[in-house]
Amino acid sequence: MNQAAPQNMPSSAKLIQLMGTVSLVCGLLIVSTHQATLAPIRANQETIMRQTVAELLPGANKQITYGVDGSGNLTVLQGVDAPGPKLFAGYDASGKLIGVVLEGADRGYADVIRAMYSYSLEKQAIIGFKVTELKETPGLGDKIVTDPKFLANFKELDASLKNRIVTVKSGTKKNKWEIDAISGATISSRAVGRLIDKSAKEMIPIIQRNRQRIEGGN
Amino acid sequence: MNESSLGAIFLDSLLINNFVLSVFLGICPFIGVSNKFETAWRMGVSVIFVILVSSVLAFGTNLLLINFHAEYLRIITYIVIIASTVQLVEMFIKKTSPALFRALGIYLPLITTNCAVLGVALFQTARNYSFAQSVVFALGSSMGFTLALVIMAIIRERLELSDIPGTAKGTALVLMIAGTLSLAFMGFAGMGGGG
Amino acid sequence: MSAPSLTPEIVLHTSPHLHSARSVGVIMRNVVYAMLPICLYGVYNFGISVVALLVVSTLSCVLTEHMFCRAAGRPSSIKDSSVIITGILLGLTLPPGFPLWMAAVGGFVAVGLGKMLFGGLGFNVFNPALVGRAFLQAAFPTAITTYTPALANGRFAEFIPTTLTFPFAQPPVITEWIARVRIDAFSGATPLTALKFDKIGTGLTPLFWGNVAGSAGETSVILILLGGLYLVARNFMDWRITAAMLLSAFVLSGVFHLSNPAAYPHPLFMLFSGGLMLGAVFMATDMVGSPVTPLGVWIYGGVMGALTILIRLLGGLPEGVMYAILIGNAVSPMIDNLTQPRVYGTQRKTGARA
Amino acid sequence: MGLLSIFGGGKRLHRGVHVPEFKEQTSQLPIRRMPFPPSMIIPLSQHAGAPAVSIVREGQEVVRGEPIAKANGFVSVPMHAPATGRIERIALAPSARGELSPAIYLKPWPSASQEILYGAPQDIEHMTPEEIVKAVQETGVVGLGGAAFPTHVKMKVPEGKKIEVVMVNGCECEPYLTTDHRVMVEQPDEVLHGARIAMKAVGAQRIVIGVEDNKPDAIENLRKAAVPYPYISVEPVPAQYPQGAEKMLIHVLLGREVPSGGLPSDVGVSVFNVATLAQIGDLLPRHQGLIERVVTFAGPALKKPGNYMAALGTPLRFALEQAGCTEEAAGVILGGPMMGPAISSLDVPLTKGVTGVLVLTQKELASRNGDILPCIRCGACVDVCPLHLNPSRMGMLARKERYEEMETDFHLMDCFECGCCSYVCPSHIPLVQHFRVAKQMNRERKARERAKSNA
Amino acid sequence: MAHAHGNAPSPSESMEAFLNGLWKQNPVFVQVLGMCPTLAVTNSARNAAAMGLATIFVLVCSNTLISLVRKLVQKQVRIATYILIIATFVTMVDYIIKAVSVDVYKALGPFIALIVVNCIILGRAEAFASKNSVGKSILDGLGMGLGFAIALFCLGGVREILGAGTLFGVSLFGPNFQPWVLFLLPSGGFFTLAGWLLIFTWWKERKKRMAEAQQ
Repeated sequence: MNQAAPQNMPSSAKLIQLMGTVSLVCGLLIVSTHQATLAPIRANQETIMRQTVAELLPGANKQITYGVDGSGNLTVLQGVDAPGPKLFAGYDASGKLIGVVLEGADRGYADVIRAMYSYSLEKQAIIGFKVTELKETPGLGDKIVTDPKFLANFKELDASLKNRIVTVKSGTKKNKWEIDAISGATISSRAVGRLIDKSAKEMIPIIQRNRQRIEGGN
Repeated sequence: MNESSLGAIFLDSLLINNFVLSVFLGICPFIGVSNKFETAWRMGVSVIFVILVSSVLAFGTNLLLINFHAEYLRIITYIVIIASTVQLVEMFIKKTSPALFRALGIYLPLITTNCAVLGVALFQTARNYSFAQSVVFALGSSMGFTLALVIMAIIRERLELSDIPGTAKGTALVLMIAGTLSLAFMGFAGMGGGG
Repeated sequence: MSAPSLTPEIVLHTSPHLHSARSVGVIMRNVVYAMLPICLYGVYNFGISVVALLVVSTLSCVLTEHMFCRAAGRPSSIKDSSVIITGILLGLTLPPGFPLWMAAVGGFVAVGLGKMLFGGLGFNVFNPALVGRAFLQAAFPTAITTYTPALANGRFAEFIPTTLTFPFAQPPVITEWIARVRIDAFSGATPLTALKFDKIGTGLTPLFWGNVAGSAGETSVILILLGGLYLVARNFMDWRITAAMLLSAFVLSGVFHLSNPAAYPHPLFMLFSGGLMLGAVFMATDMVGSPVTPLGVWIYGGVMGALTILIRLLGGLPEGVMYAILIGNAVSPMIDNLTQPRVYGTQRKTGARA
Repeated sequence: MGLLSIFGGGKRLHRGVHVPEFKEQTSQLPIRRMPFPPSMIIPLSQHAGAPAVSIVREGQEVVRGEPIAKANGFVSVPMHAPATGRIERIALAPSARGELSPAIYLKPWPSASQEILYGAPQDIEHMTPEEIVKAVQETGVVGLGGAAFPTHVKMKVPEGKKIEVVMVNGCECEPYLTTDHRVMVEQPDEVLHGARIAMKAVGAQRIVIGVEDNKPDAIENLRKAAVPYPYISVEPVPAQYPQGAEKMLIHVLLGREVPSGGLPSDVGVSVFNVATLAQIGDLLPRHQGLIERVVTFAGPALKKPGNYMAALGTPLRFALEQAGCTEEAAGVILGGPMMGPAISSLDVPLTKGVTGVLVLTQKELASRNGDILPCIRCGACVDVCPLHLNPSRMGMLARKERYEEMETDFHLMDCFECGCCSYVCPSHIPLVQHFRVAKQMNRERKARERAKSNA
Repeated sequence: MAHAHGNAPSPSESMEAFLNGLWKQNPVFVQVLGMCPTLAVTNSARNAAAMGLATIFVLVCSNTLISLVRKLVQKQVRIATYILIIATFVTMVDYIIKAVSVDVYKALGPFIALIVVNCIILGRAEAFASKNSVGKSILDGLGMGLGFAIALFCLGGVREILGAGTLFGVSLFGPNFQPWVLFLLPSGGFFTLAGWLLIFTWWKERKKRMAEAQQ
């Protein structure tokens, strides 16, 4: 590079300086936005979670979120954005445990279906169910969200774990641990059965083991 | 961690949730570069290459970001990574295979604004894919992009010999064909899934 | 005796001066004839609803083509009868009680989107009838999977309730109606659905004759085969595509069956059930959407047969023929380009650039 | 495409079409002589190559068989007087293609005999190949199968090539035509003699005669005549159009493929038409010139169809009167219906390349007059194309005037316009015509480019 | 052209810069740019509107900032700077949406982040903001952004009305309406956009024909 650089050719230092300034401004903007929105975002997520839990456990006005670690021990969590499996325990005004809300996921027709369901320790049954994430075919697979007949399955679904929770063909439900499928949305209905079965098998023993702690609310 | 098997991820990103036909990523090059098979094929190959490299880089970067609790810089770092990957790939190809470089021509720099590349990086992060899963996902989705692009290019070459009504010529017809292809690809839904 | 004076405009044609009798109109009309027995059987099987369905789908297709031609300011092309085939095929692939207004929509989409926007006969990429059906499948997934029993009581006296649904309204639920008219324990499922979701098999004999639930015209294997044989005998159909498609479907489902007879049905069941036979004989062989090269047609059929089985056995849907053929149509230009025959006396294939 | 064709095997043409033959009208009728017309027109260009140069003047009297024009170079042949009479004038005359070309007008003496008086015997047994080639040129014989390519040029083996086989083409696959058929039935010895002369000229070791199996009498007669010659074999081949195309015949009989743009000599073969060889076998020993040939007159509009030995130069109008042309005639075709050109004037003469004259009625012509529809990609044309071309795609390219692509990517120049694709096309697309136009356009474009680069 | 007038553009010129994007050079219907978000997030009017607003925000902000620094930025690092600036605003809008509504955030998913590679934004930065005054750049951003948003709304509206029988979640035809599910699916996005393009072309052709007929 012996030749004199053309006049309009700025030095590298100047370029770096410019880029540095721009990056600085950009970084400032991003960080300040991030800081400003941190609280509302967390609040939003918590509100949604609270609403969902309240919906699945009617009458629950106090909630505790537990995190579950690898060996099945519980820790009380403050926020909802910690990774790993979680339990949401709901208590009535008198502090009595109504039930526990659990999460499950399994592959449906188009993509993974995520859902939450509530478990009553007393009844050893599932007493509520809500889909939280769904990309199934509108008008067909998404009936698992809206179909009242399907949702009626979860008023009291036996989860004593003596029998596998399973989805059966539409109109042939005979036992309390069976889920009556929606005709025309068999795959999505089955995914629901599987996601509950899988999650229940994993989490309910943990709940039972820690029953006293959960009931005590600490 | 995401539990999906590698095979399911590959099938899903290649056919079921094809980037172009069902996720709507990379539509601009899909419409713009699909009028000749030759160019479409070259574009496709370069995209596969760039997506693979940038996916690997993005995976590493994301680990760093999480480590430093700087997730808010994700978008900005990813786009920088992609822009530099394209540059690097361009230089690399220029050095190692000038013939390929000439063949790819202007398509390489164009890839920077191909949202499929950024899409792969963002999706793999959002879905918590492991390294192997990320690579398979990048491979599947970029091949899916190329597949759609090449099919469309050959159909369009054929349509050059047809008497398309004037009103339908151009983008509208491409979109119509894409819509029909998307309908046809719906047949793959549910494959590799719960069954 | 003197030689006549010749009128120049007649003689100025160039060679060849002979022409085979096989013209587009003749081919298309004969395909319609070959489909008539299937239509009649559909009517016998499911009653007057099928008459209405076929009439509406065909009329809708014909009117759409006529309209588009008028709008483009060129002579109507309905004379070549190809649009009638589209209409009948569309009707045959729909459930017997499919709401008529939806069938009309299907006809419009089939011909408008699947054919006329590409420039009409010969230029379309996809089989128009299947474009229409795929559209309907995606638009009205419930209606198109609502099947009614074959040989129901009083099928010639009343329409299936869903048939006469008011335009743009939802079809009524017909569970009770089915309970009233059924003559055997009908579960509302086609043999394929019954197998996929409930693991209930159906015997090969009823499938062969066709008195099972299913789309209006795809149930009778024997009539479809006879129609195909007629067309093959008269050289109006490319038997190679049908053969390749059925063969690959048979072999692939056979491999599945042998690997796990409990999970996967007998290959003959796969051939006889659903729309595979109708698709392989009347839709996959649609000349416009298939390759022209001798090797290409075999690959094309093979791809479609394999895809059908893969979608049926591994995918989320009970039936995959429609999607398999549409994908076949989409890749057919590619197959065509890849299988150009070697030109006599050269090492190079046509289409290959120097 | 029949079911059996996938099993291949056997000597047969797998492509091509089964055209109705219509040969029964004339195939059993012996060759008859046609009387001299009151006036004859002998075009100087009846063959491929440079036109002959007239060596007579107006008013000169000539004897039947006497040379009246000399060859202009090697790829050219002389002309001989078809009848004894007087040269009226040397002027332009209409030709079958429609344009005017120079011709000699000859008025035969009213009492002229059809006996040939001109010529002298020559000893061909002791001729060298070069001498044979020269002698053949002097007879003025050209390919009588329709191509009218000077036969002596074919007999001259190109530098560096070696010919092993003389192939005799007795297929005559065009419908209606029975010229070659009658020649083989009636003149088997002349055919074999000509073939042996050709074999000697090109230095081949054997002779293969290919005859379509719909002419059993021809095969029988040829076989009988070939008994003394162990190196001659008569091979029946299944009747299929265009079996008579030389590339096809070579492929079916010898399993060799003539390279694209090449000649049969590239695979060691020389191909001659039976009628050509019969003329050589007949004329060469007597050193005479070609002045007449067998022409099939056929078609539903003729009352006296048949094979006529007609003097070259006989105007078509006179010939048709002789054959009993009726008022129903709606089109006249020179040659076969698949490749022959239709003519618009009856004032053109019979020339060396005319194998037949077809007079068709409205009914036959109507069969191909359907509406032209878009290609429905049925693939029939691809299935029948004997050269494995893709007429469907080329037709579509031609519609969009992408002629150059047709040549560079789809081997347009290999097409020999047999007409199979047009024959089977259910959409009535005039494919062959498209290809002719495309070839012409490409030729013109190349000429323009050459002119430009030279300028 | 802008420099001739200095930094204070005449009202008519500003208006033109604004209307240009809205109609004559509509990014979606005329320039066929930014197809990915156009198709991906328009299965409901609400999502379409949210995406439109987000894009307007990013477009206006980035146009403003880029126009401000246009004289400082050297040619060599031009694109890099622009991308940095755009990515910044996209990150901001990402967090803001997350803070405002989780539902919308979930529905739009990664497509908010993908605004970065929306060619409209980089295109305007390069073609307009880097050459024009701040005022005009803001107007241009607003016009283009609105044009984009309107196009999104045209698609989202049609898709929601046909696909669900509702608009912004409000039922339009009563419970008996048969929704055309197809329009909520990806293929419906392709078909709807193709339909709009067909209508536009047809209308333009008609106008041309009528103008020719008048002459």
